[in-house]
Amino acid sequence: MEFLPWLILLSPLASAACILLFAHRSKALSVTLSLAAVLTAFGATVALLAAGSQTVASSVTWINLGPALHLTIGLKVDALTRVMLLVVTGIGALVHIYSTVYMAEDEGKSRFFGSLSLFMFSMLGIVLADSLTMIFIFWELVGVSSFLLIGHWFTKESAAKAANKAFLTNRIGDFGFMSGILLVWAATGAVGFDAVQQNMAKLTANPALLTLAALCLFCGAVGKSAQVPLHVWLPDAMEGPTPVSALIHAATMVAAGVYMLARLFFLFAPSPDALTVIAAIGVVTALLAALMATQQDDIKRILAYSTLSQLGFMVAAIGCQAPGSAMFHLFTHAFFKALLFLGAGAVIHGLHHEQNIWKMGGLRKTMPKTFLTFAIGTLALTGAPFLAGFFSKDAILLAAYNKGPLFFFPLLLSAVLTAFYMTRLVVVAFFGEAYHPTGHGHSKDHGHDGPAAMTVPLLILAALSVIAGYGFFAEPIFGHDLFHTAHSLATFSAAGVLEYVDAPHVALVPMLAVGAFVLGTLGAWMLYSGKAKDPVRIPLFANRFYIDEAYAALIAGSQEMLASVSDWVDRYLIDGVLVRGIAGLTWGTGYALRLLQLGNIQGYAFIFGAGVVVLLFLLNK
Amino acid sequence: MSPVLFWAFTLLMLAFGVSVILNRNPVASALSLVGSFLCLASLFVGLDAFFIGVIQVLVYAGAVMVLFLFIIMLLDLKAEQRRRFNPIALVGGAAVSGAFVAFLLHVLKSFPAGSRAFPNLGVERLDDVRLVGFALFNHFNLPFQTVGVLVLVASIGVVVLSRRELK
Amino acid sequence: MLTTLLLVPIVTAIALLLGFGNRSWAKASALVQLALTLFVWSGYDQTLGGYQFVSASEPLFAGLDLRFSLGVDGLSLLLLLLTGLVTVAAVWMSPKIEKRANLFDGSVLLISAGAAGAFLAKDAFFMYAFHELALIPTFLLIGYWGSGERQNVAWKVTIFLAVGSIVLLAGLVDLYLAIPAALRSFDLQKLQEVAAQHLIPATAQVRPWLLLTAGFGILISLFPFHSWAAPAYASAPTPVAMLHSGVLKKFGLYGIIRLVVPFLPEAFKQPVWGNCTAQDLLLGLLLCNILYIGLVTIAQRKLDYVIGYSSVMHMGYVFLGIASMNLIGLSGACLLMFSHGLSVAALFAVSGAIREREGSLNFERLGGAAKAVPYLAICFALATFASIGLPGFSNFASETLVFFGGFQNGASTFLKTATILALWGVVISAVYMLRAYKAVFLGEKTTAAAKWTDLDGSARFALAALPLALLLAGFFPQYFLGYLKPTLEAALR
Amino acid sequence: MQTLTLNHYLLASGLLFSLGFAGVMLRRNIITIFMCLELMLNAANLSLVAFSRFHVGTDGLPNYNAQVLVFFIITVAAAEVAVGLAVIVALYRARQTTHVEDLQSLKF
Amino acid sequence: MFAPITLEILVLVLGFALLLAESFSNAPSKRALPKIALFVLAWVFAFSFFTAPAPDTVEPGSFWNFYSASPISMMFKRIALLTTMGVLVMSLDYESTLAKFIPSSRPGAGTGEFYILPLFTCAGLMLMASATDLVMAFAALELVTISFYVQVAYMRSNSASLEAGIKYLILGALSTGFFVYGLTWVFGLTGETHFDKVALKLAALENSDTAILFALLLVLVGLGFKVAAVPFQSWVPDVYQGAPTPVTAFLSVGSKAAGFLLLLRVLEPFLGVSSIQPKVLAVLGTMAGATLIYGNLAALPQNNLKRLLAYSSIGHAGYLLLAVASVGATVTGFGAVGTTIGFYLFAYLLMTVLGFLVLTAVSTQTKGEEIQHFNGLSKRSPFLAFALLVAMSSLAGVPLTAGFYGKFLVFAHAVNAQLWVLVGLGVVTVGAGFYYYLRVVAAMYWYEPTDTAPIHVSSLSKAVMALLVVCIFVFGVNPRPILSALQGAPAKVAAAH
Repeated sequence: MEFLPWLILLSPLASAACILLFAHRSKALSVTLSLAAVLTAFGATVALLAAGSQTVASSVTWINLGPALHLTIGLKVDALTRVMLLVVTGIGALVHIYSTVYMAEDEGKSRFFGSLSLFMFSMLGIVLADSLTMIFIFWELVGVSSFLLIGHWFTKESAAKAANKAFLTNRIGDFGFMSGILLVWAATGAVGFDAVQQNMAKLTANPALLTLAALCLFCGAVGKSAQVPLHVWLPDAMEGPTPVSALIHAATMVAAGVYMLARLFFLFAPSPDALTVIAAIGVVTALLAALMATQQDDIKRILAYSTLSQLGFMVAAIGCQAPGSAMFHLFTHAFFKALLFLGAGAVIHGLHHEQNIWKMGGLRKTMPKTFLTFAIGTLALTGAPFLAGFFSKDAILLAAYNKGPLFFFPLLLSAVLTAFYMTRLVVVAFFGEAYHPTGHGHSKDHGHDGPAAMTVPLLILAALSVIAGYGFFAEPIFGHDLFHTAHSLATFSAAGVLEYVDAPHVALVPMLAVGAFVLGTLGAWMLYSGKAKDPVRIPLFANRFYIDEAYAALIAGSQEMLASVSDWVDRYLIDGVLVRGIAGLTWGTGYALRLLQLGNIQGYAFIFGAGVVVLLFLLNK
Repeated sequence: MSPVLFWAFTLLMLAFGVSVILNRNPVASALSLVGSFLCLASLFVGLDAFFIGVIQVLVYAGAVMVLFLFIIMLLDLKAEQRRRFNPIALVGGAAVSGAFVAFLLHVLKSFPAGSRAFPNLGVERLDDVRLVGFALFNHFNLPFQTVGVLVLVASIGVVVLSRRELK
Repeated sequence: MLTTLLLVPIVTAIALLLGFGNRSWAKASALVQLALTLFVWSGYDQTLGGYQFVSASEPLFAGLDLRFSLGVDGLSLLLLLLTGLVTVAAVWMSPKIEKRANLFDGSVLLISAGAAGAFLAKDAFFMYAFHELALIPTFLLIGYWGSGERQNVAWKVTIFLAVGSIVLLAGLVDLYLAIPAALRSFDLQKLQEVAAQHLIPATAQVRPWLLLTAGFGILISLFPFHSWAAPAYASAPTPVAMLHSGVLKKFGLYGIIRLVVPFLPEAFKQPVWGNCTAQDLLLGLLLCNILYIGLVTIAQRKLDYVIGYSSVMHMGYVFLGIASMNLIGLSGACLLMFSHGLSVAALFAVSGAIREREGSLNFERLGGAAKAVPYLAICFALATFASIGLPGFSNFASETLVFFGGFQNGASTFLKTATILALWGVVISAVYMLRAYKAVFLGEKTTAAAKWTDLDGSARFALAALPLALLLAGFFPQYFLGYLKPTLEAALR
Repeated sequence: MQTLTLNHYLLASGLLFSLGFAGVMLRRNIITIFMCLELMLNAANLSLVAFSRFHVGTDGLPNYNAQVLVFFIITVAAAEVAVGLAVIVALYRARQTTHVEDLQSLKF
Repeated sequence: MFAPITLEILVLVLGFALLLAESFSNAPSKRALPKIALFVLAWVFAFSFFTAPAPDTVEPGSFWNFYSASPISMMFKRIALLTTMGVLVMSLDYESTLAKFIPSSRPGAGTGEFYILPLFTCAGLMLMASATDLVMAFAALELVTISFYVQVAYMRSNSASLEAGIKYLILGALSTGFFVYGLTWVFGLTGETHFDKVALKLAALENSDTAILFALLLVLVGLGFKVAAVPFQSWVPDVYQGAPTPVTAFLSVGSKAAGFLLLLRVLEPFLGVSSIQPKVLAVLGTMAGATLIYGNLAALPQNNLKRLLAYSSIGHAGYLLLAVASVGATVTGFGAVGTTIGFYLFAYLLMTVLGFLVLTAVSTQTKGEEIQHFNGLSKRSPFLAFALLVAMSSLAGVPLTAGFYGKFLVFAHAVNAQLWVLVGLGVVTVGAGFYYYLRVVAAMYWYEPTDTAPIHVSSLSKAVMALLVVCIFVFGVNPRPILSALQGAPAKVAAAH
């Protein structure tokens, strides 16, 4: 039993190491290794699921400095872990398979699969982690693998930039995360989840410190899950190959923030202020991202903003004391968003790297399988009744409703917009006439469905997008308790124990949700059906509220300016005035002193005599 | 020694000293120097150091002065022509010398033994040459030998430095 | 054993300087040095701890316990390993020398020998003395084979370090004299025992503390004594930059842990200026190292300067570990010395290789090199990741320890604040290192870069050993910490 | 006039010494400078003899150690003058000058 | 076992013998003279390790009243002997230059005394090292001084040499005047000339502090001149530059060494007077600081190596004075100040002689003493360059060379005496020192030579250089032999604090 988690964790690492050290010259070998690793992990996950729902834990020492500090690399498998494990290995396996085709011609294929394995290792590490330090370790590592994968086509300036941006933005979040870990450790003396939970009394005794620590930890999630204000990296991350976007920037890595919040919910729960901030950030992200999505033309970017928006939902759910709902949405979202990205990848692949939806059109006919699956994914995302997204989004809206109208209505609006922009995408790209640069006729090769290795994953994911929301499918995976919490709110009892209470079920909420779906879908259909170019132009949304520009200005104005000032200070004040000044003063003194040496005997005699007199004076002072 | 004689010889000695400095002609300076040294020898005699006084006359007035004059003549040195004192050097030199004298006065003033008169000698007649000789050749033998070597070195030096090229 | 270890590079260097042999001698010497180091490492009994392989001469001064004595404990062993690894890489990564190659190789070996001697010495005096063995070779190497304003830089670094050493010497003597006369000794082992008795009154600790910190600080490029470092590394020939920044600079930190920490612990709590304690002073300076130098690094537009300044910046973290004055922080500091040494050496190795190919390290002239020189790119990437503290590399483990050290029970508010601010430095270092990496290896390929040839032959192994060692230590830090712990516990006793 | 004290002699000697010293600083002719140096040495001799007379020993004799020293000083001074004048002769042969301001080629 | 004074007698006899041999021989070359001298001096040096100690009781009239055979004296005698040998070796290399400036019909004529005079100087230095009496000190000092006058001005058709000679002569005589006047006062205050008796009398004197200080200062002037302490240093650069190079080396080492030993001997009685001790130390400290600054900083802009070494010699006097100024502090564990000074000077001997040997060899061939004449020396003559590199490193105080131990001990004493201002100045001047010493190294190793012909050096010089290099390193690691030779028995000077 205990070896299974280790097998899950280490098989991708072994694959990555082998590819880096030995196999990087052979593409086929690299692919095989990587695929074998991810399938092993998936198999082990299934085996773990089959083995029952008890908690499995095991650890090895990483750093042991006696009583002062003992850090372990420990694995813990509980209900929450199982959900994530299945999502990560399952979708991971599908994306691996899909990538064998998608990346077939790429010269950096070995590197790609190596990085993918590294990512699997890091992501699984987050999932399996049993302590703050360990989660942080893998937190950083997913950042690296994400960096490598976004920058896969590194000769493209934009890809290289996007990779750096993603990494740095995450680093800012990680700064907060690490600060939070330090605060928690300083207060409780522990970093293991269980140990911290046992010592929570020490933290709750100081509410201000608790809130500070919680918010610091939340920063990590803000970075990784691309919440406002650190959301800017995710759209740019679409520079990476599409399978990467599907796996990392839609289904798994970006969800890690939510997973972490859920995992550490015991730490957030006692701090209502922290929860409110979290909910607010989630709501703002959901709404802003949805607004931005409505005006994007790049198929992947639309999906990216959609991801942002959905992550906002999940974070908001945490803030609304519904971690179960957040996880539930994470679970369903992983399937349909992966599906959408892979579908978009199929489109891009079929259209020879065309990503502008206005240059697509009519794909419904040329790529039927892709269209079908994409449509299912869209419906699931937009919250069409009886598909996966409907159930999970409903749970979140319910939690927000209970939190207050300030949280509920923006989320509802976001739901409307979700339906709106997704329908816009489908209508423009898949319906209507095929785009031709000259305005008429069909291009010779206007898309086709990919080979089986591409379509089969799509079909599997489409099926999952339909059924993932139903209890018969989700409950065995979640386990009864966790699945149950999806429809409940968490409170912190007087005894200091986390409890889940069933949320008062308001019938209005699902009705409003359906209404939102209908409103958004119909609105978009009517607005965009048959249009060859965008009838609406809202520069504010199209330009993402100018946040990137503001950041660029901010960085130029603060960091770059500070850097130049520091450089100037270092060059001219410290090195120039201080160092060279002292050196010059010394040299100058020497130069002046040698002038005493006039070469004249009488002068020397005078110096001699004056010296005698001065010394006499000093002696008689 | 009677104070009168002391003051007379002292003032004369200092006057000759000033003359050494002020004379432009080296010959005159040299002769003034002899004068000064003769007065000095008298002061030595006044201090019951007869032998040293005699030596002073013999060595300085007799030998050293001749040497000086000889060289001056040999090199045919003229008086300094229009070579006035450099005013800066004058002021500086005077200031330094003046300060030195001032310090000296300060020292003398606070020197308790200085205001005492000379004690009387315990003997009637000083067998001064014998006593000096005894000290020199007996007790001070080693330094004396050393000074002998010194004189040898000096004579080698003089020979080396002033010999003419061997044609 | 240790004498042999020390003599191998010295004798080889002398042979080279006298005109015998060629570079393969230097390579052989470096390998033997590393092999002997590993042999000593394997022979060191970790369970026993303390100094082992000790050899000592008679006292060199009558009435003074000053001996030529060698010995290793866990800390020196780790740094010796660092020296061995970096020396091998440095010799192999040395550029092709046209003129007077033997002088070059001999001087490089002397630098390595100086560092090894400093870490091997079990006597404070010789620890100090061996460090300066590197001074003149560095002067010659930078001045003759350097790049850029090589002569100015050679002057600057030499005089800076000479002044630092002499301040250090004054501090050393002051510390020595602060010990009660009967117990005075230069023997580090005996000093350790003396220090444990805490015989120096708290107020008397401040002056030696200041002198030693300033002296070592100059050698370590502690703010504001840092201005020699970046230009020196930028101008120095590759192996010099590697050895100097990777190994030699660690001497100062090593010295602080050997002398300041055990002897002057009270000084950290003593006021030096108004209410400002020595610890506060050190924290202020190291924050300048981290944040201010970090910003300066961001402004650099040349690869060698970026690496050079980054090396200055990272010293701040080691100081932070030391300033926390607890086992966690010090363990982190020691491990970071090792990690930073390896990573910065690897960075300089690659940047030197690029300079050899391009002749310039200006960002404007570089770009997209990863296609042409993937091996160098990977090594540089690994070293970059290590240097910005990514998990898996031991830099991360050490920095984590340093941060935890800053938050341990009893840490002052300023220490905690400083730790958080230092944490921000991690972001800064990512900014400039990734920018540098992108500027050189990613993006559009420049025409020049397209013609470069990748590293090949045995140099690949020599270079790869550095990041691999980092990974090893990153995955299994406990193995190394086990060696360090007895030493540090003794220092903190 | 009061009785003569040690200070009288010391003052005379000191003044002579200062005179010589001033001469060294002021005169430009090397030969004259030498004369001034002789003045200084002789000033010291005067003090010595005075001290010799002042420190009468238990045997009632002046302290002859000082007079021996004076004897040495006179010898040394003579030797110095001899060597000095030899150098001056050599200098005059080489440079036709005995003035110090002509000797300024070595400086700074 | 020999009576210690045998050493001086042997040296003097050697001098006389060679003098006679020189006058009666018709050999055109005088090169045999220094070789014989070297051979004999080497034996004398060896004998110096087999001398009998001083008798316990000293009879009146015995030379032991003037003469000390303490370990430190013996060590300084050896320093004098070694320096002389080094100078003789240098003189051999210098012959061609020397002959050029001595007008004569035959080559080599007139050079004989150049090899013989150092022997008398050496005897003077050895006597000075043993002097325990003011009169003796004066006689030996003047023997040394007068022989130096002759040697400095030896190249009598070289105007620089003559100019240096005149300057040295006049200023030297001036300092002698002050010294003698000071001796007068010391005698006047105490009625004694032996240092020990002077010490006893001085300690018993009352109300005479001003006069004691006056006397001390006048003596200090004379000795300060010898050791090149500011403000009595002004002769040093000019004389060093103008004098024949071997003489410069001799002045730099021998004169300074004997001067410092005498300085310690003279100071001892005065420091015994507790009421003036702080003032004396303060003045010594001031002189040390001024000397450090002047010597080291004024050396920075020098381009002539000989002149540079002259300033450096002033600088080293500063470090030594720093040690002297620290004698007031209590026991340190670093040995006495006298030991420190002895070791420092021994190290200084090694490195300075080595430096001047190379300078002589190079300047004879390149016809110049500027630093630029050393450009690319490492290519022309790697061995010479390496030797000079070692000498310069040692002078700069790089560890593991003998010069470093000297600095280490000096700083140790200064720190112990809490002379922080001076330590601070020391830090600055060490930095400056690195600059100007390494300028020579930079010239040799960084720059290209204008002429690539190798520099010819006699095998004797080469052997001596190699020996000196080895010694610098050996004593740089293990100073024990020198230190124990200096400390051999509880030396009196060693107890100067």
